[in-house]
Amino acid sequence: MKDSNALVKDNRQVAQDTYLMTLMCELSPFTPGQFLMLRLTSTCEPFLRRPLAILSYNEGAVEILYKVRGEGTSLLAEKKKGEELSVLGPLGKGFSDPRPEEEAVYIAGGTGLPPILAMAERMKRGRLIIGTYTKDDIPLWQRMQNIGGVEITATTEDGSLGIRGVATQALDGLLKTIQQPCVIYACGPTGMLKAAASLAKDLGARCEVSIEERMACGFGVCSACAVRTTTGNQRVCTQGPVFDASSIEWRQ
Amino acid sequence: MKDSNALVKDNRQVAQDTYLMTLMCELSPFTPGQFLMLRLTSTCEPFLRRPLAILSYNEGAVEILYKVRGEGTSLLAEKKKGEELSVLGPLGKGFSDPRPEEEAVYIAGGTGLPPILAMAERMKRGRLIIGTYTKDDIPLWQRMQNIGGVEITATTEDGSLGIRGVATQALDGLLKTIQQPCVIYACGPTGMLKAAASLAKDLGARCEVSIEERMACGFGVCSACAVRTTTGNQRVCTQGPVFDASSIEWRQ
Amino acid sequence: MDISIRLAPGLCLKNPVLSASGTFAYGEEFARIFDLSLLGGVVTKGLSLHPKEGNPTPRVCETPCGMLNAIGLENIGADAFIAQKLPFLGTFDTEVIVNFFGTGEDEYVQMAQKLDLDGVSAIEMNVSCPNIKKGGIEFGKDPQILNRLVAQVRKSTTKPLIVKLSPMVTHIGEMALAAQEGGADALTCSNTFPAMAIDENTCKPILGNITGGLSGPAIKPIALRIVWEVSRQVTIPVIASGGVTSWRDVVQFLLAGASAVEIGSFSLRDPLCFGAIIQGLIRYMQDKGLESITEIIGSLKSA
Amino acid sequence: MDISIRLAPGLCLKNPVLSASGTFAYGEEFARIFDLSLLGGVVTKGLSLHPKEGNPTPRVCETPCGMLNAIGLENIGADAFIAQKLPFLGTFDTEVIVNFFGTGEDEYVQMAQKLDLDGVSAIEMNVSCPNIKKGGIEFGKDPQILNRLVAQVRKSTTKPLIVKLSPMVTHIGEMALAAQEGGADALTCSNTFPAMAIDENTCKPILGNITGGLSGPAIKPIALRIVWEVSRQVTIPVIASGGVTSWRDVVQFLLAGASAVEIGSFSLRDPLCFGAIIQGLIRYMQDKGLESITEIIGSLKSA
Ligand SMILES: Cc1cc2nc3c(=O)[nH]c(=O)nc-3n(C[C@H](O)[C@H](O)[C@H](O)COP(=O)(O)OP(=O)(O)OC[C@H]3O[C@@H](n4cnc5c(N)ncnc54)[C@H](O)[C@@H]3O)c2cc1C
Ligand SMILES: Cc1cc2nc3c(=O)[nH]c(=O)nc-3n(C[C@H](O)[C@H](O)[C@H](O)COP(=O)(O)OP(=O)(O)OC[C@H]3O[C@@H](n4cnc5c(N)ncnc54)[C@H](O)[C@@H]3O)c2cc1C
Ligand SMILES: Cc1cc2nc3c(=O)[nH]c(=O)nc-3n(C[C@H](O)[C@H](O)[C@H](O)COP(=O)(O)O)c2cc1C
Ligand SMILES: Cc1cc2nc3c(=O)[nH]c(=O)nc-3n(C[C@H](O)[C@H](O)[C@H](O)COP(=O)(O)O)c2cc1C
Ligand code: FES
Ligand code: FES
Repeated sequence: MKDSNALVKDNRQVAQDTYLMTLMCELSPFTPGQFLMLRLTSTCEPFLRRPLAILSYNEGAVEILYKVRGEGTSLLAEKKKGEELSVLGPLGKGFSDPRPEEEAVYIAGGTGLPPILAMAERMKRGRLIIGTYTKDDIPLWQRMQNIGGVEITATTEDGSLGIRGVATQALDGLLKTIQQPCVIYACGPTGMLKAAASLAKDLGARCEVSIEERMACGFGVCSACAVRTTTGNQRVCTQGPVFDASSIEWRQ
Repeated sequence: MKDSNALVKDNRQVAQDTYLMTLMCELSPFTPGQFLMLRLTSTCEPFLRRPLAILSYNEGAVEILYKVRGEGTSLLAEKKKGEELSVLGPLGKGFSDPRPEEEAVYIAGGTGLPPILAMAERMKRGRLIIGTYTKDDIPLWQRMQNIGGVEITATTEDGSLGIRGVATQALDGLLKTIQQPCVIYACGPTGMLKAAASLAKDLGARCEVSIEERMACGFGVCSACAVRTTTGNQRVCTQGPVFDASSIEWRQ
Repeated sequence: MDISIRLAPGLCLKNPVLSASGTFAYGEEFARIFDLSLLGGVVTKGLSLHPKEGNPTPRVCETPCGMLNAIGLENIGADAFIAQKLPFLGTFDTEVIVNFFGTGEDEYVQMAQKLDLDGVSAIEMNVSCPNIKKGGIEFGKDPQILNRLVAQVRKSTTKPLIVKLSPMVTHIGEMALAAQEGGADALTCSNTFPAMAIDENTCKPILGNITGGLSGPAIKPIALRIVWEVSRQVTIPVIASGGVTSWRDVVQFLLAGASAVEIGSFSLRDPLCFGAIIQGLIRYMQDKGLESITEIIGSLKSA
Repeated sequence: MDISIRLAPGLCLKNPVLSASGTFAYGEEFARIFDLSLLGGVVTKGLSLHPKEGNPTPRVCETPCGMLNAIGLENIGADAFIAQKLPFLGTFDTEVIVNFFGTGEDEYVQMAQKLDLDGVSAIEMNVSCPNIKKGGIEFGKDPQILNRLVAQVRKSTTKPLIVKLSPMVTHIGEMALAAQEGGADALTCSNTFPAMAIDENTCKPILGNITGGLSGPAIKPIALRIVWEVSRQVTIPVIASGGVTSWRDVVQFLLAGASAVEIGSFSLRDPLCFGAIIQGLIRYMQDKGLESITEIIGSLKSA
């Protein structure tokens, strides 16, 4: 972890409310699933940094892919080339590599795509399911197609692209077709993670989930980001955000 | 008074810590001494607007001349062409014109220059004294020379330009040389205004001073900007900032 | 859609958005930039029996997401208000809520009597003032003193009586109940927080009065908690005050239990905010399919 | 130039800048990014006799120039701290101040006894916790209860005892005196302000715990007033806590009467702030030609 000044190199809309930003800064090597804490202004408003997953890092250029939700991400979307941001990271624990004998299945819902795509781009093998509400919500569609060795399936709830329905239905179908041992990598809404965890359990497959929780510090000092696990509370920011799905005690 | 969106057209340094900004917005005609309240950000930080005198207004272009003092003026100095600001104004009461028989004497200290220069540029007659600590603190020196009909005197405390000393010493000297009735227009530190008022009184000359006070609203509703006068408290923002010097009850 | 709200017998606001005391003077300046009739009501600058000069300057200063003020309750006095300002306010189709204070029980009572006039819709008592007889402790800081004061004022007026509480107390619920039992028709929660600012260069306080009251968005989270706590303890309506800047804030305060909302400091920064906030509130109700604003009030769901 | 400050017999800080409880965990994470020896002292997360799980999430939320937290005092418990964390903190050349709390007088006393150890420089009592025996009223909200609690703890330890006050009380000076008379060596002014946040879309509180504590720059003006008020009433040193973000804030708190300053929320945003703040303070003293930090403390001039 390091606190660096990053320069915005590029910031462009790539889907409905979704932007891809390239920042120039020196990071240590990252594992997909790891994230950054971004400080958006030099005044104290907004006060907290925002956690965003690392999509890629290459020769001083880090990519983040984010959806505009509130004040922070709106400010981020307004940043122009040449503006400065402070960046803390890489933070947290990322995904573990699939074992040689395992088929990798990646599943992303909504804003869960960045760490999943990072993982698929790193491994260059396996199958990726991306689920959104509609076609316009899917960013970087062409780029996904271009990952050699990864088969892409889209699901949309309105049926405007790929399979009509939710991503976990497609996951269920896909898993039935795979003969060898699987490892599932999931990031997205809690309901999706829970469903993926349950499918994996039924199948006896490994499943790693990347969990989102409100954070204040992102480096383990404030206890904001607790998640209940079979071994008690863990910190999403340092002991996660990636957890073995079987260790999570899902809420409700 | 109107709340308008203004676009920054130009923003450049013109002296030590001092900037000239041109904003594009529609204002009603102004009287020198009147001011604007500028909102610097779209977030609530900094919270209050900042009062700045109108230097000029011409066909949708308004000029302000400001010195960087704290957070607000620092933010202002960082604004780039094309950025937006919200502008409330013109506010307050400006200087009254000199009577035909009166010789106009303008005196400005430090950041008091904008309303004084605006007045000199409007009247195009009289004599202007600008006092600063050193030569590098004087903005728009060439522009002042170019006002036809106005004689310019500079005083600097370190003697690096014009007369060594403070502006009111020069005023004293100047007044002694003028035979006809005078009206003095003053803006600057309280000590300077008080001294100018006292010289005017001795001479039986009219003197109008533009007073600075911390403001919150700038349009008369919060009572922040009280100044003691012979007729009780007055509001600098609506009943001033220009007052007849003889009505002010100077502090200390 | 019905966005009107009844605060007391004879006091019905056409919408829940009010100005706040001390940031709206007596309405004349704002009337030059928008039609005051769009407001649920106007709350005037706090008045006393005699004109008051207020504190030495500087009287305001900026703080992170907020401001301090130590105006010192400067006002033109009740008589001048009644003669010069009240008739003008009467020309608008809005409720006129007159804020007032006193330095002793007597002055509060006399003010209430004086303001028992046509054209005054309600009176709002500011109790964040020191009780000189009781050695300077604020009326708003002791439940017994407050209860007694409210009861005296209640007897002295036929107008709806709103009591504006001081927030900086150990048990705000006790103060609220004391005011309710004294006969208040509604409560305003709440006034500014005692605070201060220092200039590290001059090594002096920034305000002429040394301390001042903190207001603005900075205090909104505390004001929201106070409204939520108080509205669950009293049966009378609560008016929120503290840091409102948007229709979102208005909805949040209504959810917490407020029946109306005052906008103070933010209207110094953005004098045209009132109309936009009322429009935003209407749009919110349309989006949520709500028929009446009363459906929002106190309807906070559990976490 | 001397920037060290003596807070109590046996407690001397090399400089007046401390971490705050709950924003520094037990020091390990920060130790990875800077040398803790540069700090005047480390204040640990609040500890209890047994480990505590804390509140449901969300536990934090952002507010204008500040944040709310409702962590619910999650901690690893005294034994685990002593075994696993204290030895590590002992490897730095800085004072180790252990923050703790209890749900009853017994637990406070037992904690004080347990922490009477080598390697603990001082203990900081958090009294913003409900006293279950007294029907849930916070220890920090009643001067008698506070005085008794402090006196009990005082008897149970040989360590310097710092009492951290709750700010949301009617008479903070009374609370401060109650703690001093109970035997506190120093006071921390103060903890967070009870507050809340609501999501107007879901109509629910944002925090799992409904309410939380407000901290950050938003509260600085109130904290500054509290430090000023308290330090003029007590004879023991005051440690400031609330909204510090810069060396300017540190100087302002010292001028108001604080002897040291804790930096909490801002270090979540800017974990490397400590060094810069200490450097800024040194530069300020050079510019003003000051020899000793004690020349600043309480030296506020009149307005
Ligand atoms: C480890 C981690 C990695 C993330 N990676 C990405 C990413 O790559 N791309 C992306 O678009 N988003 C990502 N998020 C979510 C992102 O952090 C939030 O969308 C963002 O903080 C919202 O900020 P805001 O100011 O726009 O919204 P706010 O106005 O603060 O809140 C809007 C909504 O966003 C959600 N939110 C707010 N703060 C957080 C938070 N700290 N963590 C999670 N959710 C929050 C809440 O549901 C809230 O209702 C990640 C979150 C975590 C914890
Ligand atoms: C009617 C009027 C017209 C003005 N015109 C000009 C102008 O044309 N050019 C110019 O450079 N300055 C002008 N000023 C002063 C200018 O408003 C302040 O310098 C500015 O507000 C400081 O803001 P800041 O955030 O940079 O400083 P802050 O950090 O807020 O404060 C820095 C210092 O500036 C002074 N200051 C702060 N706020 C005010 C205020 N509202 N009024 C007066 N002084 C303040 C204080 O002495 C303070 O110590 C004018 C002031 C008034 C009242
Ligand atoms: C400049 C100023 C003057 C005020 N004067 C009064 C007053 O005279 N009487 C009163 O009851 N409250 C007064 N207040 C408090 C406001 O009415 C309001 O309760 C407080 O500012 C919190 O709301 P806000 O955050 O929306 O400003 C004043 C506030 C400000 C900022
Ligand atoms: C996330 C968080 C956790 C906290 N935990 C504790 C705690 O365990 N014990 C305590 O006495 N104070 C706790 N506090 C209060 C801080 O120590 C500090 O007094 C307060 O936040 C005000 O200072 P600040 O504005 O610098 O953060 C906590 C604050 C935060 C933000
Ligand atoms: S966000 Fe602070 S501990 Fe995880
Ligand atoms: S600044 Fe508000 S009345 Fe003058």
